[in-house]
Amino acid sequence: MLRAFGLGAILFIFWLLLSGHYTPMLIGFGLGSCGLIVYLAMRMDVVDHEGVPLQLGGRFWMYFPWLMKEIFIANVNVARVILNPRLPISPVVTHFKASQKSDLGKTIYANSITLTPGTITTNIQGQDLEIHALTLKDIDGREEDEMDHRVSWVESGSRGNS
Amino acid sequence: MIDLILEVLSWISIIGGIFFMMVGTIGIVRMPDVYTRLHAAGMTDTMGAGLLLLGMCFQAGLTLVLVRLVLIYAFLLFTSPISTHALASAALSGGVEPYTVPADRSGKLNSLNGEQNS
Amino acid sequence: MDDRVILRVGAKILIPFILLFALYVQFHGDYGPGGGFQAGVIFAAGFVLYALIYGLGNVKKVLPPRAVYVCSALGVLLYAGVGYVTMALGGNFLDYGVLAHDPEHGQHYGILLVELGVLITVFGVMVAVFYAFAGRRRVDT
Amino acid sequence: MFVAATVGVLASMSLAMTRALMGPTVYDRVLAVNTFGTKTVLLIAVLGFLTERPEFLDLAIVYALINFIGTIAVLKFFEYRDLGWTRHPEADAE
Repeated sequence: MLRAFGLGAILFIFWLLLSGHYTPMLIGFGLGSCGLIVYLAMRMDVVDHEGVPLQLGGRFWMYFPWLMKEIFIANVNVARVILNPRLPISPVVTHFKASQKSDLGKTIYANSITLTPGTITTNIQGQDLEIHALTLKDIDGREEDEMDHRVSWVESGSRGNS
Repeated sequence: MIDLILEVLSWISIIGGIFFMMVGTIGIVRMPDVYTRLHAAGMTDTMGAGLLLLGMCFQAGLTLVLVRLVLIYAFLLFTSPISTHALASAALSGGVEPYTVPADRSGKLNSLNGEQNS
Repeated sequence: MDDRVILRVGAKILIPFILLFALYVQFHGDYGPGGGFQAGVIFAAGFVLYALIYGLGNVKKVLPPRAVYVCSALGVLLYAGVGYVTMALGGNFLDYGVLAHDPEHGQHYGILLVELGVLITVFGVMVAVFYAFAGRRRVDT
Repeated sequence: MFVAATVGVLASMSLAMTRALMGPTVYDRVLAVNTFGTKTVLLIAVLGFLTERPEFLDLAIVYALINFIGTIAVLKFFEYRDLGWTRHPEADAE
């Protein structure tokens, strides 16, 4: 129930940000729309700890800047590989262990891996992530371990210990 | 003065965005198979779009236009890994074999990667 | 595809925002590009995404086919109904000015109701088309 | 400045188009079309600034949305040959 109110509040803030016209009628429509959508979302059964991850609190936003920094570094590396006339790639498929317990945590970890160019999550089986990497250097494991610990922290508030 | 700085920053961002976007697209054309092309495509989604939209943010100033630009980027950041993952796993289950470096070249390449590491 | 963790979690977070964006497009037709038709398509797109990830059986539980057919008819009825009400009040078909004492307000309400009709019909027809396509038995080629 | 950005985006769109035409597998084409769609989103945004009509940004959001759902739909179709497939067929019983 708390999550339904949370979703409604988030949606209403989203509406106010998009709208830009703050007449009583439009705000009323906004409230009505949010109510309708919360009802539909509850019928769809998407209002749970995965669909409305309020339990993460602000931790995700503390993780986000670090992720952007990693994305930047990885982008520069991949750009250098692409612009190299010899195209020095050595693609490999490998496996990582995820230390997150919930599906939400694993999704954040897998998406973070995919967002940093050079590594792509191709499959998730339980705690096992199948990764396709562009060069061997991309999977030397240091960044991934760091990322795994940070995502575990986002998920539960304590650093994972795998 | 502030206007000038914002103008210069926006120029730099937009040029950087177009650079990364072009490099990513060149990668899509150059790479040998679909999985390696996905790495290049990810570049255009994260850095290319990000810097280009950041440049437009500097032009927009603190208005609702800025909010929309941020929303577009948030949406791209959210959906790009999902569709990349869907594409990669669909290609795997569709039976597309990942490209591996031919044996006579791999020794040289491994040493090259070793050089970059050090 | 609901066994795919990433797709399932991603769709769960995304769908409410897609639906809200559709209604934003609907109600801000006066101020920017938008209106009933586009809003109907985006609203239906939210349900199509749900159907793609969770399967046709689940989306039919949320939105039974009967409700979809009712929607596609109801929108047209609303549209035509506004037209006939304006005629009954002494104007032309869809002459919104007669809907309220102040013609400007009347136009406002009239357009809102007509656009709502367009939204409901377009949404209903889009989802019905999707149900018809996705409900076909699997073709093995 | 936005003219230069438009030209840059258009140039990279045409490069992505060559990959869509070359293939060779269907997944390469889907990938190229997906990238093409992302660039279209940016093109719409840049054109909005060029013509000083920021309402275009709403269209860009819509395009990004349709691009994502379209990619997922095409992939699901090629993987299962059936848009309404689920792992749990008993849910299909009406």
